[in-house]
Amino acid sequence: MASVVDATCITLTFPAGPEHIRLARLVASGLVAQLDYGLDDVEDLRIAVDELCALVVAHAQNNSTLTVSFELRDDVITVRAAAPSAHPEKEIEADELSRLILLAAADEHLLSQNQGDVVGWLRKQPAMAAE
Amino acid sequence: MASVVDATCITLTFPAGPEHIRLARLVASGLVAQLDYGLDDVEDLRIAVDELCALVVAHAQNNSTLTVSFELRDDVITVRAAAPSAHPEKEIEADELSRLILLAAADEHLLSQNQGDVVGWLRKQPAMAAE
Amino acid sequence: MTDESGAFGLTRAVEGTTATLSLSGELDTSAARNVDRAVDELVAAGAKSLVIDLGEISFIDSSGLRSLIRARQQLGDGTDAVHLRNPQPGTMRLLEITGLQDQFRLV
Amino acid sequence: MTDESGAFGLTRAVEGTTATLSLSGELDTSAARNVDRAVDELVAAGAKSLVIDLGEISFIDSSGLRSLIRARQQLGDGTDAVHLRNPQPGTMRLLEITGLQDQFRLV
Ligand SMILES: Nc1ncnc2c1ncn2[C@@H]1O[C@H](COP(=O)(O)OP(=O)(O)O)[C@@H](O)[C@H]1O
Ligand SMILES: Nc1ncnc2c1ncn2[C@@H]1O[C@H](COP(=O)(O)OP(=O)(O)O)[C@@H](O)[C@H]1O
Repeated sequence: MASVVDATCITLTFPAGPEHIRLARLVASGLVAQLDYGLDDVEDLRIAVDELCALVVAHAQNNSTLTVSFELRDDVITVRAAAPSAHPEKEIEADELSRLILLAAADEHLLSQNQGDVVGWLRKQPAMAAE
Repeated sequence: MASVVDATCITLTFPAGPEHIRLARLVASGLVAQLDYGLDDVEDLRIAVDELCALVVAHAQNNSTLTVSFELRDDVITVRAAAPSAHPEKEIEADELSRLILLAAADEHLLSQNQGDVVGWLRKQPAMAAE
Repeated sequence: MTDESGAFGLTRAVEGTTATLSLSGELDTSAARNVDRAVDELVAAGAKSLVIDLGEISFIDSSGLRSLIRARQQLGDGTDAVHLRNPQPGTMRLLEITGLQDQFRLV
Repeated sequence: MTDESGAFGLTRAVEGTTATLSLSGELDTSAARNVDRAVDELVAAGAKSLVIDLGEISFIDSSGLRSLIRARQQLGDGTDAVHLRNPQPGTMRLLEITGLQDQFRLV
């Protein structure tokens, strides 16, 4: 599994509300379960995906749909979460707690408005990839 | 949760190969984890979703994408799995083992070709809904 | 299945003006609402201090942390108003990452 | 995580012409290929009878059952060629649903 070259893309969509964010955590951990991710890396990915989805959901229109796309290339995972924005004109940023958690749990993350959607993005690589 | 009236729709897409079918099982069990599903119902749903996806994957084009849609209305779950068909003209049916398992684990199931896609569908209701 | 689903659970106990809230499973945005509601009810019923037992929490995110902060505020924001009991390594890590570990009394 | 991921595992042991294949985790289409390959290698190495230990299997589907049937065929299809050890309730249920429980010796 460590030598996969093409990206594997998995997409999950669900109503943009807090009740289903655990599905995104489940898919995230299921996705890396057979890779070189240690327990700590899996937990970091779960929390990062959770924060990303929660941020997007917080700025999403009522009754809209959240789309979470996972892309896996070798053991690097990128996650994009997007939903129609409740206020497309407003600048948005992660609050302090979410920002600190994403900084610690992901290698890179972004949050922005894009063509009417609120979009979150992150990249995560296992800490002990060479193991 | 037992009185949800509108349907909740969750969609999962992944490369149409055997390696990722466990993600569909994960989402299936995650989805009903907070409903009136007993352990046996959850296991039946997992095996039914697994067989459905495996059947569709077996008839899907190489390098195509499988789309698994879960619809939850009260505690009835319907699952539709579809992918571009490798042989759209051919009649397909589940082999005997899969058929027997789907008969036992789901309340109803269908497998067919539809506009170039191979499509599987099932409906499942918890055995002890009134519990 | 219990481990896999990580379903959130909450139980309360009251002794005089001290209430104990025992949480289990995954404390995410969805579950945090239940914590907020329970805290409000305990305060309305006269609780002056609160012990939140985190020993069975398998996951907590920023929403969960916000509920802990909110609980302290509802109880008057005193340093002794809220005690966190038995936080597990993952919870401790999140408290450290966010600089909150000094703002709560850990028991 | 081990329980949640249900990753498939396979170990072999050989004693004379009897081989034991111990399986764990989720035996689905993806994992069944590994079983088929292991059976072929054991047969090529001279195994005449096979014990398949299912005690740690947490999930099996029709692909897993097909691998069991295929193993018996590879070993000459004798009723004594393949023994299934310690099938759990879920596995037993699937053997019953499919009418296969009489086609294997359970030990
Ligand atoms: N966000 C979290 N909330 C609650 N528990 C967690 C969280 N992340 C990890 N854990 C749990 O805490 C334990 C240690 O995880 P972790 O924080 O990654 O360790 P470390 O502090 O060594 O990096 C694990 O058993 C894990 O299940
Ligand atoms: N397809 C399966 N493969 C392997 N184990 C299973 C499967 N389905 C259920 N199990 C396990 O077997 C046990 C009994 O499940 P089940 O077959 O639903 O019981 P029952 O025979 O009482 O209906 C459970 O612990 C479950 O985890």
